[in-house]
Amino acid sequence: MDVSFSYLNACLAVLLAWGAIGLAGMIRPRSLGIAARTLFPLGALCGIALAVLAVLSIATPAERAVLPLGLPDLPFHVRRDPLASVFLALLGAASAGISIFSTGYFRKGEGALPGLLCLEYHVFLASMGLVLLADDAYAFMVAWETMALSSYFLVTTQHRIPEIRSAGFLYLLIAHVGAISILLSFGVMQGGSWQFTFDAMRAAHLSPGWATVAFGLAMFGFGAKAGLVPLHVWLPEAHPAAPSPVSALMSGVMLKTAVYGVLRVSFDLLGTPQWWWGLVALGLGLLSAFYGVIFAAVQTDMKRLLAWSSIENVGVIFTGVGLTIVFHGSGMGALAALALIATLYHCLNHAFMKSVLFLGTGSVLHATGERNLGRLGGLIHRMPWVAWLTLIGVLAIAGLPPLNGFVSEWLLLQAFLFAGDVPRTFVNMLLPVGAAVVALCTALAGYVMVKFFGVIFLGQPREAALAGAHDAGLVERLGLLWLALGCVGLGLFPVQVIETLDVVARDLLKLPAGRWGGDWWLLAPAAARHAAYGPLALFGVTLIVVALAGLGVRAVYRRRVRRGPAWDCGFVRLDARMQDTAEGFGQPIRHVFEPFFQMVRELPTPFDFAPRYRVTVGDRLWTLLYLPLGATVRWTADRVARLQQGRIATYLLYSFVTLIALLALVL
Amino acid sequence: MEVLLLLGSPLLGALTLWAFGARSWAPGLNVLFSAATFAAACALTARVIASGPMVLAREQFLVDPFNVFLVTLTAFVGLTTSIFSRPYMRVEAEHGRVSPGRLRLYHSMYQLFTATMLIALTTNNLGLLWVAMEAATLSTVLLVTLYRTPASLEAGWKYFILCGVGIAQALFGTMLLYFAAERVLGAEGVTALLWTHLDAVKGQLEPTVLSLAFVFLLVGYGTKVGLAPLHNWLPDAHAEGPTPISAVLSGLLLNVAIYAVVRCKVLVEGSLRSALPSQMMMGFGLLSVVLAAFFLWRQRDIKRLFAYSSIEHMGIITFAFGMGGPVANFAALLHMTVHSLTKSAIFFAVGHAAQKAGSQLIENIRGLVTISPTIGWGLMLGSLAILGMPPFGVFASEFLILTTAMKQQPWATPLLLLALGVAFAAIFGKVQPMVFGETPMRRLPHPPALLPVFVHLALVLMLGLYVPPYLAGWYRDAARLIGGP
Amino acid sequence: MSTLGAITQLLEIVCALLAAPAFLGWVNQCRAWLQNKRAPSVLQPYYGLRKLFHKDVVLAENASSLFRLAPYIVFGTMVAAAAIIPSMGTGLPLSMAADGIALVGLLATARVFLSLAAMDVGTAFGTLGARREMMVGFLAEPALLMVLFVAAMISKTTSLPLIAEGLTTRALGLYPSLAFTAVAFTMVLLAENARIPVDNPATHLELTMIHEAMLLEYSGRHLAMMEWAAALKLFNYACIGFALFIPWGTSTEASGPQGLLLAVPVLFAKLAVAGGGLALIETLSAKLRVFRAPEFLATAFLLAVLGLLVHLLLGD
Amino acid sequence: MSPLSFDLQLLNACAALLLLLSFSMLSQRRIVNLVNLLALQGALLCAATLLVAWRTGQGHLYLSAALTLALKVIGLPLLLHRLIRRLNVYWDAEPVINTSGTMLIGLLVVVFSFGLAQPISALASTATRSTLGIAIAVILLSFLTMITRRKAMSQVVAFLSMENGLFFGAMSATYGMPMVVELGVALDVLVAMLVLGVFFFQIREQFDSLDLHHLESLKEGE
Repeated sequence: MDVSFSYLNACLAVLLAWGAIGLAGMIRPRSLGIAARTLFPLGALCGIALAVLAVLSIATPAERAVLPLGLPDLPFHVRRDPLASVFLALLGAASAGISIFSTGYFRKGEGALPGLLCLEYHVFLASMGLVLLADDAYAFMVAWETMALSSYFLVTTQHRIPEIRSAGFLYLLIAHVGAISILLSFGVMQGGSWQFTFDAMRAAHLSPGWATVAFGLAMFGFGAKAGLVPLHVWLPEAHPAAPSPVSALMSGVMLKTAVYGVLRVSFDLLGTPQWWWGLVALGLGLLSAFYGVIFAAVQTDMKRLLAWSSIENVGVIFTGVGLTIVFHGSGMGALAALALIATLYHCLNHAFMKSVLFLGTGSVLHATGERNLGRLGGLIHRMPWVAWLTLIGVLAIAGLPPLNGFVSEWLLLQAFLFAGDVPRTFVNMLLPVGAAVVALCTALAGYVMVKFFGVIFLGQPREAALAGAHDAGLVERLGLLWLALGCVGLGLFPVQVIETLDVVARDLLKLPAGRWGGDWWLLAPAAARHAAYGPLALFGVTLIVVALAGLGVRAVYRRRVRRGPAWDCGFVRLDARMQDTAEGFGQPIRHVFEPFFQMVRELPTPFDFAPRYRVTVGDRLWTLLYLPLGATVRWTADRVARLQQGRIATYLLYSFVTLIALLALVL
Repeated sequence: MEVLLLLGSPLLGALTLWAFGARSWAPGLNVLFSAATFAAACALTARVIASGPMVLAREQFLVDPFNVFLVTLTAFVGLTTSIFSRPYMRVEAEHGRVSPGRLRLYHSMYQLFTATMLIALTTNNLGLLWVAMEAATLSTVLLVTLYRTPASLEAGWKYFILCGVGIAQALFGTMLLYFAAERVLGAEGVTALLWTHLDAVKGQLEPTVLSLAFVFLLVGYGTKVGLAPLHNWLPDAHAEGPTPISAVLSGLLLNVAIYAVVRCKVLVEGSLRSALPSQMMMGFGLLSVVLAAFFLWRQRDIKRLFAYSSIEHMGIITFAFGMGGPVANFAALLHMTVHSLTKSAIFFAVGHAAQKAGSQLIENIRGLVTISPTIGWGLMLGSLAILGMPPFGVFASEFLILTTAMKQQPWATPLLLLALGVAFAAIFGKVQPMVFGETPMRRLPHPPALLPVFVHLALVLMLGLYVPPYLAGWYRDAARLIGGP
Repeated sequence: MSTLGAITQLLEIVCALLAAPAFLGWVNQCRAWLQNKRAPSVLQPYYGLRKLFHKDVVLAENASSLFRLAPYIVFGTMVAAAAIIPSMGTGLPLSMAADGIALVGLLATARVFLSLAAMDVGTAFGTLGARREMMVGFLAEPALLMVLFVAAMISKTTSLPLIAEGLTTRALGLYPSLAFTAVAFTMVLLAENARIPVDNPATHLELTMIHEAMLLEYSGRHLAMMEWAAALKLFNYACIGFALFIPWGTSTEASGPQGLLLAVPVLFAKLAVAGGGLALIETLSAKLRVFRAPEFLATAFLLAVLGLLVHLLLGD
Repeated sequence: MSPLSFDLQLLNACAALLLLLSFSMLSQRRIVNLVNLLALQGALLCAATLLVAWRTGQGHLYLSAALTLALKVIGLPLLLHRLIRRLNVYWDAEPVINTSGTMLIGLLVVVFSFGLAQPISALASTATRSTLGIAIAVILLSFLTMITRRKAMSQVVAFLSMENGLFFGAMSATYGMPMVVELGVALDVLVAMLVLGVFFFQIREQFDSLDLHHLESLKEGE
């Protein structure tokens, strides 16, 4: 192995450092001082280093190396190319913020030992990095499953709670089944060469049928990890169960590895994807986006709400992937690049915004010990830092300009809009409907986020205990700040980001090198005539107007500001319970999209002195798909168990019949 | 010389312990003999590394790449199990579950069992192989019934009868093989059962006879492997015996049986030049995997659970050997190694867990990680390893097997996917609450010595990330030897 | 950036700021006439604003700084939106920086801040209003986006001035897709600006109100900003409608200063007609139950998507 | 077809008798008789071995015959008789399938095994090759007997009868196995019997009976 400097080696060194930091935590596993206060900042430094390395290396050509690990004929191959660099940058930058936050977050006496947490956390990070760098099926699978395993242990940190255990179980089960599917996909792709390196897979020529099988298996496996509907059921369980920094990592970063996997398989390993695969990805993506967002709207648990929102965003990302495949398969290179850029951009965005939000909920959880939206409220007074930083994430994920969420949405809609020339009429008709669904989902995301922020931070505290809530500590704020700044930066300087992503897209889609058009401040995918977006200018104008208005009004009208009780509309007693609950806020969505939900209502009787209306919203897919599946397995198991009767004569009969049958077969 | 030491040490051990097995230092002696055996195995290995395969003692013994690592593995797991059994059996004796007399039987039979397995592995004579296999059954029957509970007697009886009958079929198969070989190798019958000679002339052996012989051999030794539907003795025997015995039964004896099947398969396939033996093995393998996965679902007894898991893994190995070819054979050999290491490690952890809980029922074992992190993590990691989670070695072999299957036998992969999924749900769904969660059990004052568990797991982990070159070389040579379509 | 462009830009902003309350007043006047009532003056909204600006602000005890900031943000976004809609001329320098999609995004920002501010005090009405506003928004926003999409597809650009230009230069004719979207747009306009049938700006009946419920806690200059912003919003929507469906008469780079001079009266004429039309619709229709509002908006959304499909099918 | 020599005729007669014995074991329900039949089977096996030894002049077959005599004609039956007396089990319960049904299946099994032996016999060079089919039939019939029995003791007897069949098969196909193997097998059988003896006492101690339905508690299905 060559040890001279290369970006690849440097990245590997960072991953190694993460591993070492994790192990260092086990030296004194009970010491919070070492594990949390010393090692996590180190991990954050590594994250920053990784992000810097990855960003610097994006435009450089691919590098590869072979590690002295792995199977005898299949040592670990690693390769860094532009696509990997993008995701490495995402991993490094997002994890840096999360690690800083974790420094202050983990406390004594919460579930597992700090040292163990430190180990699992850093192994999780390192394995995600290795997933991105792996260049053979074995290394990929090892990293992939290590990632699942370490995150499983992180999810079950508080394993004494039965719900968390079952969430972890469901998570690992679906992850494992998905992993087997990915593995089988690799089995197809190696194409009889018995070489499991990605190079061999690139060189293998598959018949269209086999290529489709490979894509289908990969889609299933990665979709299970990404939480695509209908494989999403684990996600709203597992993500909330984990400690908040881990939820942030899982939602913000881990889901993106699945996106990376799909991109890697369909564009790199399979060569040229067939266009109609894109429709599959597109359909699943749209379904997930829609399904995720309407379920997010009716959640009452803040972390669960965010988890459903992750499903939505993954759906949007897969919509982009689908578009890319459709365009690429139809030979429309420029549009494919645009769609791919939108996809990658949304991956980056979601990493930052979702991390901010999850970390924000983590701070709230710490301050109040409460995850239920129905018991929160008014925290903006107690926790201004967390509230305002979270607000940035909220606005970003709702897709509002000038923050980052809007940029990727804008790019995606542009890709949809210019799709009119796909040489297939049917697809042409279908795509606008897709754009409509994306638009609907974005609007619904706004709804969800207003609910999220409004119920937690605004209004009056719904419980007396909230008065004692305290703001997040300094390091936690720092972590949040880092990520929120990421949201702002990605929102205000899209051109710089996109120029880099363009390199990646061209590399991945094998398009001729070219330059991204437009000025440094103006985002214009095709030509400024068609569409352009300059967030800096827009933001600047708005800011100036706001400032002018504010200053002007203050300068001219110097009337007093008095404080008084809120107007009670003639009611005598206006208390916090009269505010909308989370259930109440979700009511319109429940009403409009009723067929999608499985609702159990608990109506109070008129004679109840403390009436409480309760509604639980269940996932119809769970009852329609998973419960029957479980029942079938149980039914089969019961039937199979009858074979084992306990009677020795029966067993002998089995042997006898087997013997006779085989002999008859041979004769 | 090394072979003599290898076989002599456990035989001598059996005799010695028959005499002194009830003494307080007998467990130590047991460890000592196992260590001597292991040392001999190491020496043998060193010699094979230095000078290659060899045939010894008037061609009655054979050491080639296929069995040398199995010998070392057997000796190694034998040693670690004896280390584990020392504190384990002491606690059992304290609880009054075994009398000193039975401890004598236990120690002596333990050594004898090791000896028979080693003979079965090293012998070149297919007849002796049969004799050793039968002897292995007999020596373990009494170990299975060590506790003399009704359930253990029942298990022992089923074990005895089913394996006895099964292995009788194998004898008939061996006889048919001899019959076919005699026609080629001459009537004197001195060499006609020697595997090396048979292998040399396998192309001339009569296909009709060999195909019949293979059916008998497969059904016979397959019973010992635990292939469905011949597996019925296995869960009972594994669950009711003392845990160290479960560990060696699952980890070693099944390997030896599958070794016997594969040795025979090589000859038959060479003669038949058809895919019939392969197809039979694949069929048995798949059936075992699928049935075992569903059986796992209903288990309430922890040792039974892992016994069924052994059936599942034997099914995978058989399936892989059935597919044949360098990759699948390689994977199957690797799987044999890692399965035996992992499964014995699990049984060690399970043994301690059941001892602490005072019950083998899964519902009575809760929150192990709270009362003893080592047992809890040992069981958790072991289960994850056996379920094929990387970076453990089981994953490495399953990786190769599944990818090969996807290419060569795509029809089988949906079944494998189903079975692995169901098995994962079943085992992990039961292990998780045992390891995690609240517990009614008291926290242990002292951490139990679980060195063997973690040594095994470390080895399995290593095999997932790095296979030593000479080991890989043996696997490759053996895979070539086993051949396949 | 040409001088003419800069002048147009400034003129548009100033015009919007000044004319928006008047437009609101005009609509109210028309409605009163149509309902056989004595009409208030067109200038009534100005009086209202002036009065409000001169009053003390009474803040709820619970109000946070978000509550005080929101009026300015809402106002600012509305002004920014006005700056990118080609109400008079198409040579707007700022419209380079924000196209139709960004416009929808701006409007959404305003809505989100309005709703958040409404939730801030924590009264039953505020949250109720916020919830209903978001309910209206989540359907109106994609519908508006789809309307823009149709126009964008026809003229192959999402930039509003270019759309307007493109549509001006096209031959006059019947465009079924535009007809669909025009209906959809009108419905969105009604819903978004809290007009009948979705909301009634004239009442404070808690069972039905949306927009007013959110403003319940505002007073003094904050309320003034909010009211002004609401007027701006109506004005903006009207101008979007003009740009998309009756773009004739707006000045272009080519038409020079004369064009701009001509464009001002044309705009006022359009506004006068549109205000009358709006008042007519409001008079003729009845207020819907709040829970029927989603159906109303879903129809709008559907119509917009249909327009899109019709465009793709017929290719016009 | 030339008439067979006398010794071969004798041998064939032995084989036929063996088959008959297997059938009678299949139908026999008295355990004492079953053991006697087993001893008789052993004796016939011994006689057949002697015949072959005499005919082929192979020394080790004499030894094999002696082993059979010692172990299967005298040793094991004696042991079993003692056990029967000690454990007081004389009758097996009603068989799982009724006797005529079992016989019918047995008949089918015999036809099947003759068919099975056909290709092998055609290849064999030994004079005794025609009896191979009978050996297979004995093995399978003993198997069937084991399946249909409900008492541990009768199962064991059937198991031993299966061993006899194996030996007979080995002899008729190849004039016996190599000496090492035969010795090993004999040792195994002996040990197996000892183990079984121990077993019987343990089972009886636990269950007060050798009835197999006590041994049906370890199972999966309900």
